[in-house]
Amino acid sequence: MKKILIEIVDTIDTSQVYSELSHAQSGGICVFIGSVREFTDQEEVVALEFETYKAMALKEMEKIANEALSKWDLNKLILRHATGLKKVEEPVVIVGASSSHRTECFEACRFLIDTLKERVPIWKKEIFRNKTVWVSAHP
Amino acid sequence: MKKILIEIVDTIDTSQVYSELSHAQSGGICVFIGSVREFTDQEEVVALEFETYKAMALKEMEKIANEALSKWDLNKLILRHATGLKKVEEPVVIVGASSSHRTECFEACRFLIDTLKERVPIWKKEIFRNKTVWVSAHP
Amino acid sequence: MEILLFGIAKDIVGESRLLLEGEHSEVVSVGQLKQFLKRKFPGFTNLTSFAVAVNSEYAADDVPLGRNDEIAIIPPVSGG
Amino acid sequence: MEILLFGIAKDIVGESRLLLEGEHSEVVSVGQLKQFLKRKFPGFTNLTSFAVAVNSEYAADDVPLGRNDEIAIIPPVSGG
Repeated sequence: MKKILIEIVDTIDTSQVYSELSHAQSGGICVFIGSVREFTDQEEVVALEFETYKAMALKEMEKIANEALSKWDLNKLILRHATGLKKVEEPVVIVGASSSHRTECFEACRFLIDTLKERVPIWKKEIFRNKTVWVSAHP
Repeated sequence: MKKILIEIVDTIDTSQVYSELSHAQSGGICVFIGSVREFTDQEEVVALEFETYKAMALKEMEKIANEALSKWDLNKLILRHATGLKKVEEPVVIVGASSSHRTECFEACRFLIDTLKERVPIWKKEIFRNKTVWVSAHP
Repeated sequence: MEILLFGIAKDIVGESRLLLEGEHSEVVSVGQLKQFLKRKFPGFTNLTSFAVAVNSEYAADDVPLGRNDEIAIIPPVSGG
Repeated sequence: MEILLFGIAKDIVGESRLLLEGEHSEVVSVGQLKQFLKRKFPGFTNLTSFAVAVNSEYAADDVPLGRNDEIAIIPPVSGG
Protein backbone atom coordinates (compact mmCIF):
# COMPACT_ATOMS: atom_id res chain seq x y z
CA MET A 1 0.00 0.00 0.00
CA LYS A 2 2.01 2.95 -1.30
CA LYS A 3 1.49 6.27 0.42
CA ILE A 4 1.95 8.36 -2.73
CA LEU A 5 0.29 7.69 -6.08
CA ILE A 6 1.55 9.74 -9.02
CA GLU A 7 0.51 9.17 -12.60
CA ILE A 8 0.13 10.69 -16.03
CA VAL A 9 -2.57 8.81 -17.88
CA ASP A 10 -4.64 8.93 -21.05
CA THR A 11 -7.98 8.83 -19.23
CA ILE A 12 -8.86 9.54 -15.61
CA ASP A 13 -11.14 7.06 -13.88
CA THR A 14 -12.77 9.06 -11.09
CA SER A 15 -14.56 6.06 -9.61
CA GLN A 16 -11.38 4.60 -8.10
CA VAL A 17 -10.21 7.57 -6.06
CA TYR A 18 -11.98 6.65 -2.84
CA SER A 19 -10.38 3.24 -2.63
CA GLU A 20 -7.04 4.80 -3.61
CA LEU A 21 -7.15 7.31 -0.72
CA SER A 22 -9.07 5.32 1.88
CA HIS A 23 -6.99 4.38 4.92
CA ALA A 24 -7.80 2.91 8.33
CA GLN A 25 -6.23 5.92 10.09
CA SER A 26 -8.04 8.49 7.91
CA GLY A 27 -11.22 10.21 9.02
CA GLY A 28 -11.17 12.64 6.11
CA ILE A 29 -10.47 12.52 2.39
CA CYS A 30 -10.43 15.63 0.21
CA VAL A 31 -10.37 15.35 -3.57
CA PHE A 32 -10.18 17.98 -6.28
CA ILE A 33 -11.09 17.19 -9.87
CA GLY A 34 -10.41 19.63 -12.67
CA SER A 35 -12.56 19.25 -15.77
CA VAL A 36 -13.07 20.92 -19.13
CA ARG A 37 -15.37 23.94 -19.08
CA GLU A 38 -17.56 24.76 -22.04
CA PHE A 39 -16.72 28.48 -22.11
CA THR A 40 -13.61 30.59 -21.59
CA ASP A 41 -14.31 34.34 -21.60
CA GLN A 42 -17.62 33.72 -23.38
CA GLU A 43 -15.97 31.73 -26.15
CA GLU A 44 -17.11 28.17 -26.71
CA VAL A 45 -14.39 25.59 -26.13
CA VAL A 46 -14.58 22.50 -28.34
CA ALA A 47 -11.87 20.62 -26.46
CA LEU A 48 -8.62 21.01 -24.55
CA GLU A 49 -5.43 19.30 -25.59
CA PHE A 50 -2.82 18.51 -22.95
CA GLU A 51 0.84 17.92 -23.69
CA THR A 52 3.37 16.90 -21.04
CA TYR A 53 7.10 16.55 -20.63
CA LYS A 54 6.41 13.30 -18.88
CA ALA A 55 9.73 12.47 -17.21
CA MET A 56 9.99 15.94 -15.71
CA ALA A 57 6.28 16.20 -14.88
CA LEU A 58 6.45 13.00 -12.83
CA LYS A 59 9.54 14.29 -11.01
CA GLU A 60 7.87 17.61 -10.19
CA MET A 61 4.70 15.85 -9.05
CA GLU A 62 6.79 13.70 -6.74
CA LYS A 63 8.47 16.79 -5.28
CA ILE A 64 5.07 18.36 -4.65
CA ALA A 65 3.86 15.16 -2.98
CA ASN A 66 6.89 15.11 -0.70
CA GLU A 67 6.45 18.79 0.17
CA ALA A 68 2.84 18.07 1.14
CA LEU A 69 3.93 15.13 3.30
CA SER A 70 6.43 17.36 5.08
CA LYS A 71 3.82 20.08 5.71
CA TRP A 72 0.85 17.97 6.82
CA ASP A 73 0.28 14.64 8.53
CA LEU A 74 -1.21 12.69 5.62
CA ASN A 75 -1.90 9.00 5.26
CA LYS A 76 -2.27 8.90 1.49
CA LEU A 77 -1.95 11.28 -1.39
CA ILE A 78 -2.65 11.21 -5.10
CA LEU A 79 -1.65 13.38 -8.08
CA ARG A 80 -2.91 12.20 -11.47
CA HIS A 81 -3.04 14.20 -14.69
CA ALA A 82 -4.42 13.30 -18.09
CA THR A 83 -2.82 13.97 -21.48
CA GLY A 84 -4.26 14.25 -24.96
CA LEU A 85 -7.56 15.62 -26.20
CA LYS A 86 -10.31 16.17 -23.58
CA LYS A 87 -13.88 17.19 -24.30
CA VAL A 88 -16.22 19.32 -22.18
CA GLU A 89 -16.94 17.76 -18.73
CA GLU A 90 -14.10 15.27 -19.05
CA PRO A 91 -11.78 15.11 -16.01
CA VAL A 92 -8.25 16.32 -16.72
CA VAL A 93 -6.67 16.23 -13.28
CA ILE A 94 -7.40 14.64 -9.93
CA VAL A 95 -5.52 15.34 -6.72
CA GLY A 96 -6.37 14.38 -3.18
CA ALA A 97 -5.20 13.46 0.28
CA SER A 98 -6.45 11.56 3.29
CA SER A 99 -5.67 12.38 6.91
CA SER A 100 -6.88 11.73 10.44
CA HIS A 101 -8.73 15.05 10.61
CA ARG A 102 -10.26 17.15 7.86
CA THR A 103 -8.24 20.37 8.10
CA GLU A 104 -5.07 18.61 6.94
CA CYS A 105 -6.60 16.95 3.89
CA PHE A 106 -8.36 20.17 2.79
CA GLU A 107 -5.20 22.26 3.07
CA ALA A 108 -3.05 19.61 1.41
CA CYS A 109 -5.51 19.11 -1.46
CA ARG A 110 -5.56 22.85 -2.22
CA PHE A 111 -1.75 22.95 -2.06
CA LEU A 112 -1.48 19.98 -4.43
CA ILE A 113 -3.58 21.54 -7.19
CA ASP A 114 -2.20 25.08 -6.76
CA THR A 115 1.40 23.88 -6.89
CA LEU A 116 0.76 21.45 -9.73
CA LYS A 117 -0.63 24.34 -11.79
CA GLU A 118 2.40 26.50 -10.99
CA ARG A 119 5.22 24.09 -11.60
CA VAL A 120 4.42 20.85 -13.40
CA PRO A 121 5.42 20.92 -17.10
CA ILE A 122 2.04 20.31 -18.64
CA TRP A 123 0.60 22.55 -21.34
CA LYS A 124 -3.02 23.13 -22.24
CA LYS A 125 -4.19 24.21 -25.68
CA GLU A 126 -7.73 25.56 -25.92
CA ILE A 127 -9.40 24.46 -29.12
CA PHE A 128 -12.12 26.89 -30.22
CA ARG A 129 -14.17 26.63 -33.43
CA ASN A 130 -11.82 28.86 -35.41
CA LYS A 131 -8.54 28.95 -33.53
CA THR A 132 -6.35 27.30 -30.91
CA VAL A 133 -4.63 29.03 -27.98
CA TRP A 134 -1.81 27.81 -25.72
CA VAL A 135 -3.09 28.92 -22.29
CA SER A 136 -0.92 31.43 -20.35
CA ALA A 137 1.73 31.54 -23.09
CA HIS A 138 1.31 35.26 -23.79
CA PRO A 139 0.89 38.17 -21.36
CA MET B 1 -30.45 17.89 -13.74
CA LYS B 2 -31.05 19.19 -10.21
CA LYS B 3 -28.55 21.66 -8.83
CA ILE B 4 -28.76 20.34 -5.25
CA LEU B 5 -28.60 16.69 -4.28
CA ILE B 6 -29.42 15.89 -0.63
CA GLU B 7 -29.78 12.40 0.74
CA ILE B 8 -29.62 10.22 3.80
CA VAL B 9 -28.78 6.70 2.73
CA ASP B 10 -27.82 3.30 4.13
CA THR B 11 -24.62 3.02 2.10
CA ILE B 12 -22.59 5.65 0.30
CA ASP B 13 -21.45 4.84 -3.23
CA THR B 14 -18.38 7.00 -3.73
CA SER B 15 -17.96 6.02 -7.39
CA GLN B 16 -20.92 8.15 -8.54
CA VAL B 17 -19.91 11.50 -7.14
CA TYR B 18 -18.01 12.73 -10.19
CA SER B 19 -20.97 12.26 -12.51
CA GLU B 20 -23.23 13.79 -9.86
CA LEU B 21 -21.17 16.99 -9.65
CA SER B 22 -19.86 17.22 -13.22
CA HIS B 23 -21.24 20.19 -15.16
CA ALA B 24 -20.36 21.80 -18.51
CA GLN B 25 -19.73 25.16 -16.79
CA SER B 26 -17.57 23.67 -14.03
CA GLY B 27 -13.80 23.66 -14.21
CA GLY B 28 -13.42 22.49 -10.61
CA ILE B 29 -15.04 19.93 -8.34
CA CYS B 30 -14.14 19.57 -4.68
CA VAL B 31 -15.32 16.58 -2.67
CA PHE B 32 -14.91 15.68 0.98
CA ILE B 33 -15.49 12.15 2.22
CA GLY B 34 -15.61 11.36 5.92
CA SER B 35 -14.83 7.79 6.86
CA VAL B 36 -14.46 5.63 9.97
CA ARG B 37 -11.05 5.81 11.65
CA GLU B 38 -9.64 2.80 13.43
CA PHE B 39 -8.51 4.69 16.54
CA THR B 40 -9.95 7.50 18.67
CA ASP B 41 -7.54 8.70 21.38
CA GLN B 42 -5.53 5.47 21.08
CA GLU B 43 -8.62 3.32 21.58
CA GLU B 44 -9.55 0.86 18.87
CA VAL B 45 -12.93 1.56 17.28
CA VAL B 46 -14.86 -1.52 16.16
CA ALA B 47 -17.54 0.47 14.34
CA LEU B 48 -19.55 3.67 14.38
CA GLU B 49 -23.31 3.74 14.54
CA PHE B 50 -25.16 6.71 13.07
CA GLU B 51 -28.68 7.69 14.02
CA THR B 52 -30.60 10.52 12.37
CA TYR B 53 -33.76 12.52 12.85
CA LYS B 54 -34.31 12.17 9.15
CA ALA B 55 -37.02 14.75 8.41
CA MET B 56 -35.14 17.46 10.28
CA ALA B 57 -31.72 16.38 9.01
CA LEU B 58 -32.88 16.71 5.39
CA LYS B 59 -34.34 20.17 6.15
CA GLU B 60 -31.11 21.35 7.78
CA MET B 61 -29.03 19.94 4.92
CA GLU B 62 -31.21 21.85 2.47
CA LYS B 63 -30.71 25.08 4.44
CA ILE B 64 -26.95 24.54 4.38
CA ALA B 65 -27.06 23.91 0.62
CA ASN B 66 -29.00 27.12 0.06
CA GLU B 67 -26.62 29.10 2.26
CA ALA B 68 -23.71 27.77 0.18
CA LEU B 69 -25.48 28.75 -3.06
CA SER B 70 -25.99 32.27 -1.72
CA LYS B 71 -22.32 32.61 -0.69
CA TRP B 72 -20.61 31.12 -3.76
CA ASP B 73 -21.30 30.77 -7.47
CA LEU B 74 -21.80 26.99 -7.64
CA ASN B 75 -23.13 24.85 -10.45
CA LYS B 76 -23.86 21.73 -8.43
CA LEU B 77 -23.73 20.67 -4.83
CA ILE B 78 -24.17 17.45 -2.90
CA LEU B 79 -24.73 16.55 0.77
CA ARG B 80 -25.14 12.85 1.50
CA HIS B 81 -24.90 11.15 4.89
CA ALA B 82 -25.10 7.49 5.81
CA THR B 83 -26.99 5.95 8.74
CA GLY B 84 -26.59 2.68 10.60
CA LEU B 85 -23.49 0.69 11.48
CA LYS B 86 -20.26 1.58 9.66
CA LYS B 87 -16.98 -0.29 9.91
CA VAL B 88 -13.42 1.07 9.68
CA GLU B 89 -12.68 2.72 6.29
CA GLU B 90 -16.36 2.84 5.31
CA PRO B 91 -17.54 6.24 4.04
CA VAL B 92 -20.08 7.94 6.32
CA VAL B 93 -20.54 11.31 4.66
CA ILE B 94 -19.82 12.84 1.27
CA VAL B 95 -20.19 16.53 0.45
CA GLY B 96 -19.02 18.43 -2.59
CA ALA B 97 -19.54 21.27 -4.99
CA SER B 98 -18.62 22.19 -8.55
CA SER B 99 -17.90 25.68 -9.82
CA SER B 100 -16.27 27.53 -12.71
CA HIS B 101 -13.07 28.13 -10.76
CA ARG B 102 -11.49 26.15 -7.95
CA THR B 103 -11.54 28.64 -5.07
CA GLU B 104 -15.33 28.58 -4.90
CA CYS B 105 -15.69 24.81 -4.80
CA PHE B 106 -12.94 24.43 -2.16
CA GLU B 107 -14.48 27.06 0.12
CA ALA B 108 -17.99 25.74 -0.37
CA CYS B 109 -16.95 22.14 0.27
CA ARG B 110 -15.30 23.09 3.56
CA PHE B 111 -18.36 25.11 4.57
CA LEU B 112 -20.67 22.18 3.75
CA ILE B 113 -18.88 19.68 5.99
CA ASP B 114 -18.19 22.16 8.82
CA THR B 115 -21.79 23.32 8.94
CA LEU B 116 -23.20 19.82 8.57
CA LYS B 117 -21.18 18.75 11.61
CA GLU B 118 -22.43 21.75 13.61
CA ARG B 119 -26.12 21.66 12.87
CA VAL B 120 -27.52 18.56 11.22
CA PRO B 121 -29.30 16.23 13.70
CA ILE B 122 -27.18 13.13 13.22
CA TRP B 123 -25.61 11.29 16.12
CA LYS B 124 -22.56 9.08 16.15
CA LYS B 125 -21.95 6.30 18.66
CA GLU B 126 -18.42 4.95 18.90
CA ILE B 127 -18.42 1.22 19.50
CA PHE B 128 -15.25 0.06 21.27
CA ARG B 129 -14.53 -3.50 22.42
CA ASN B 130 -15.93 -2.95 25.91
CA LYS B 131 -18.11 0.14 25.74
CA THR B 132 -20.06 2.52 23.54
CA VAL B 133 -19.87 6.32 23.61
CA TRP B 134 -22.19 8.95 22.09
CA VAL B 135 -19.69 11.39 20.61
CA SER B 136 -19.76 14.98 21.99
CA ALA B 137 -22.63 14.23 24.37
CA HIS B 138 -20.66 15.04 27.53
CA PRO B 139 -18.26 17.90 28.22
CA MET C 1 -47.86 15.53 23.91
CA GLU C 2 -45.38 13.15 22.36
CA ILE C 3 -41.65 13.84 22.31
CA LEU C 4 -39.15 12.14 20.00
CA LEU C 5 -35.82 11.16 21.55
CA PHE C 6 -32.53 10.63 19.70
CA GLY C 7 -28.98 9.61 20.49
CA ILE C 8 -28.07 9.82 24.15
CA ALA C 9 -31.49 11.33 24.99
CA LYS C 10 -32.99 7.98 24.11
CA ASP C 11 -30.54 6.23 26.46
CA ILE C 12 -31.24 8.69 29.31
CA VAL C 13 -35.01 8.22 29.12
CA GLY C 14 -34.81 4.55 28.15
CA GLU C 15 -37.35 5.00 25.35
CA SER C 16 -37.39 6.49 21.86
CA ARG C 17 -40.60 8.41 22.60
CA LEU C 18 -41.83 10.15 25.71
CA LEU C 19 -45.51 10.80 26.29
CA LEU C 20 -46.43 13.81 28.45
CA GLU C 21 -49.96 13.40 29.76
CA GLY C 22 -52.38 15.90 31.27
CA GLU C 23 -50.53 15.99 34.62
CA HIS C 24 -47.70 17.87 32.86
CA SER C 25 -49.88 20.64 31.54
CA GLU C 26 -47.43 23.22 32.91
CA VAL C 27 -45.03 22.28 30.04
CA VAL C 28 -46.20 24.77 27.42
CA SER C 29 -42.91 26.10 26.03
CA VAL C 30 -39.52 24.81 24.91
CA GLY C 31 -37.86 26.30 28.01
CA GLN C 32 -40.34 24.60 30.32
CA LEU C 33 -39.83 21.28 28.55
CA LYS C 34 -36.06 21.54 29.08
CA GLN C 35 -36.57 22.30 32.79
CA PHE C 36 -39.00 19.42 33.13
CA LEU C 37 -36.60 16.95 31.50
CA LYS C 38 -33.68 18.01 33.71
CA ARG C 39 -35.85 17.55 36.83
CA LYS C 40 -37.33 14.25 35.79
CA PHE C 41 -34.19 12.72 34.14
CA PRO C 42 -31.00 14.03 35.82
CA GLY C 43 -28.92 12.60 32.97
CA PHE C 44 -29.91 15.66 30.92
CA THR C 45 -28.06 17.94 33.36
CA ASN C 46 -24.77 16.16 32.53
CA LEU C 47 -24.98 16.76 28.77
CA THR C 48 -22.78 19.33 27.03
CA SER C 49 -26.09 20.92 25.99
CA PHE C 50 -29.32 19.91 24.32
CA ALA C 51 -31.79 21.61 22.03
CA VAL C 52 -35.45 21.13 21.26
CA ALA C 53 -36.89 21.00 17.76
CA VAL C 54 -40.50 21.93 17.05
CA ASN C 55 -41.84 20.68 13.73
CA SER C 56 -38.28 19.75 12.74
CA GLU C 57 -36.81 23.22 13.31
CA TYR C 58 -34.49 24.25 16.12
CA ALA C 59 -36.67 26.19 18.61
CA ALA C 60 -35.73 28.89 21.14
CA ASP C 61 -36.85 28.62 24.78
CA ASP C 62 -39.85 30.91 24.30
CA VAL C 63 -41.41 28.89 21.48
CA PRO C 64 -44.81 27.49 22.62
CA LEU C 65 -45.56 23.77 22.36
CA GLY C 66 -48.86 22.73 20.82
CA ARG C 67 -50.62 19.38 21.00
CA ASN C 68 -50.13 18.75 17.28
CA ASP C 69 -46.53 19.85 17.05
CA GLU C 70 -43.79 17.34 16.33
CA ILE C 71 -41.40 17.84 19.24
CA ALA C 72 -37.93 16.31 19.45
CA ILE C 73 -34.99 16.42 21.84
CA ILE C 74 -31.71 17.15 20.04
CA PRO C 75 -28.65 16.23 22.10
CA PRO C 76 -25.25 17.50 20.82
CA VAL C 77 -25.02 16.49 17.17
CA SER C 78 -22.01 14.52 15.93
CA GLY C 79 -22.58 13.71 12.28
CA GLY C 80 -19.88 13.59 9.65
CA MET D 1 23.26 19.43 -28.56
CA GLU D 2 19.60 18.46 -28.81
CA ILE D 3 16.82 20.52 -27.23
CA LEU D 4 13.30 19.26 -26.52
CA LEU D 5 10.46 21.64 -27.31
CA PHE D 6 6.98 21.62 -25.77
CA GLY D 7 3.73 23.53 -26.07
CA ILE D 8 4.04 26.88 -27.79
CA ALA D 9 7.85 26.49 -28.04
CA LYS D 10 7.23 23.68 -30.51
CA ASP D 11 4.97 25.97 -32.56
CA ILE D 12 7.50 28.83 -32.51
CA VAL D 13 10.35 26.65 -33.76
CA GLY D 14 8.13 24.49 -35.96
CA GLU D 15 9.74 21.27 -34.68
CA SER D 16 9.58 19.20 -31.50
CA ARG D 17 13.38 18.99 -31.31
CA LEU D 18 16.07 21.51 -32.11
CA LEU D 19 19.62 20.42 -32.94
CA LEU D 20 22.42 22.89 -32.14
CA GLU D 21 25.51 22.00 -34.16
CA GLY D 22 29.13 23.05 -33.78
CA GLU D 23 28.54 26.54 -35.16
CA HIS D 24 26.60 27.36 -31.95
CA SER D 25 29.42 26.40 -29.62
CA GLU D 26 29.00 29.73 -27.77
CA VAL D 27 25.79 28.32 -26.16
CA VAL D 28 27.26 26.75 -23.03
CA SER D 29 24.81 27.84 -20.33
CA VAL D 30 21.06 28.10 -19.76
CA GLY D 31 21.23 31.91 -19.99
CA GLN D 32 23.08 31.77 -23.30
CA LEU D 33 20.57 29.27 -24.68
CA LYS D 34 17.69 31.63 -23.78
CA GLN D 35 19.47 34.55 -25.51
CA PHE D 36 20.20 32.43 -28.55
CA LEU D 37 16.54 31.33 -28.86
CA LYS D 38 15.24 34.90 -28.56
CA ARG D 39 17.63 36.04 -31.32
CA LYS D 40 16.97 33.15 -33.64
CA PHE D 41 13.18 32.80 -33.02
CA PRO D 42 11.62 36.17 -32.16
CA GLY D 43 8.41 34.39 -31.03
CA PHE D 44 10.20 33.63 -27.76
CA THR D 45 10.42 37.33 -26.92
CA ASN D 46 6.61 37.56 -26.93
CA LEU D 47 6.06 34.83 -24.34
CA THR D 48 5.05 35.64 -20.75
CA SER D 49 8.29 33.87 -19.81
CA PHE D 50 10.04 30.59 -20.47
CA ALA D 51 12.31 28.31 -18.49
CA VAL D 52 14.93 25.75 -19.38
CA ALA D 53 15.14 22.31 -17.82
CA VAL D 54 18.41 20.38 -17.67
CA ASN D 55 18.04 16.67 -17.03
CA SER D 56 14.36 17.25 -16.23
CA GLU D 57 14.98 19.83 -13.49
CA TYR D 58 14.31 23.57 -13.74
CA ALA D 59 17.71 25.20 -14.27
CA ALA D 60 18.92 28.73 -13.43
CA ASP D 61 20.69 30.87 -16.06
CA ASP D 62 24.18 30.00 -14.83
CA VAL D 63 23.74 26.22 -15.14
CA PRO D 64 26.15 24.86 -17.78
CA LEU D 65 24.92 22.76 -20.70
CA GLY D 66 26.73 19.53 -21.47
CA ARG D 67 26.63 17.43 -24.61
CA ASN D 68 24.94 14.54 -22.80
CA ASP D 69 22.40 16.59 -20.84
CA GLU D 70 18.72 16.32 -21.63
CA ILE D 71 17.75 19.93 -22.31
CA ALA D 72 14.17 21.15 -22.67
CA ILE D 73 12.40 24.48 -23.22
CA ILE D 74 9.58 24.98 -20.73
CA PRO D 75 7.12 27.69 -21.82
CA PRO D 76 4.57 28.89 -19.21
CA VAL D 77 2.93 25.77 -17.79
CA SER D 78 -0.87 25.48 -17.78
CA GLY D 79 -1.78 22.07 -16.41
CA GLY D 80 -4.81 21.36 -14.26
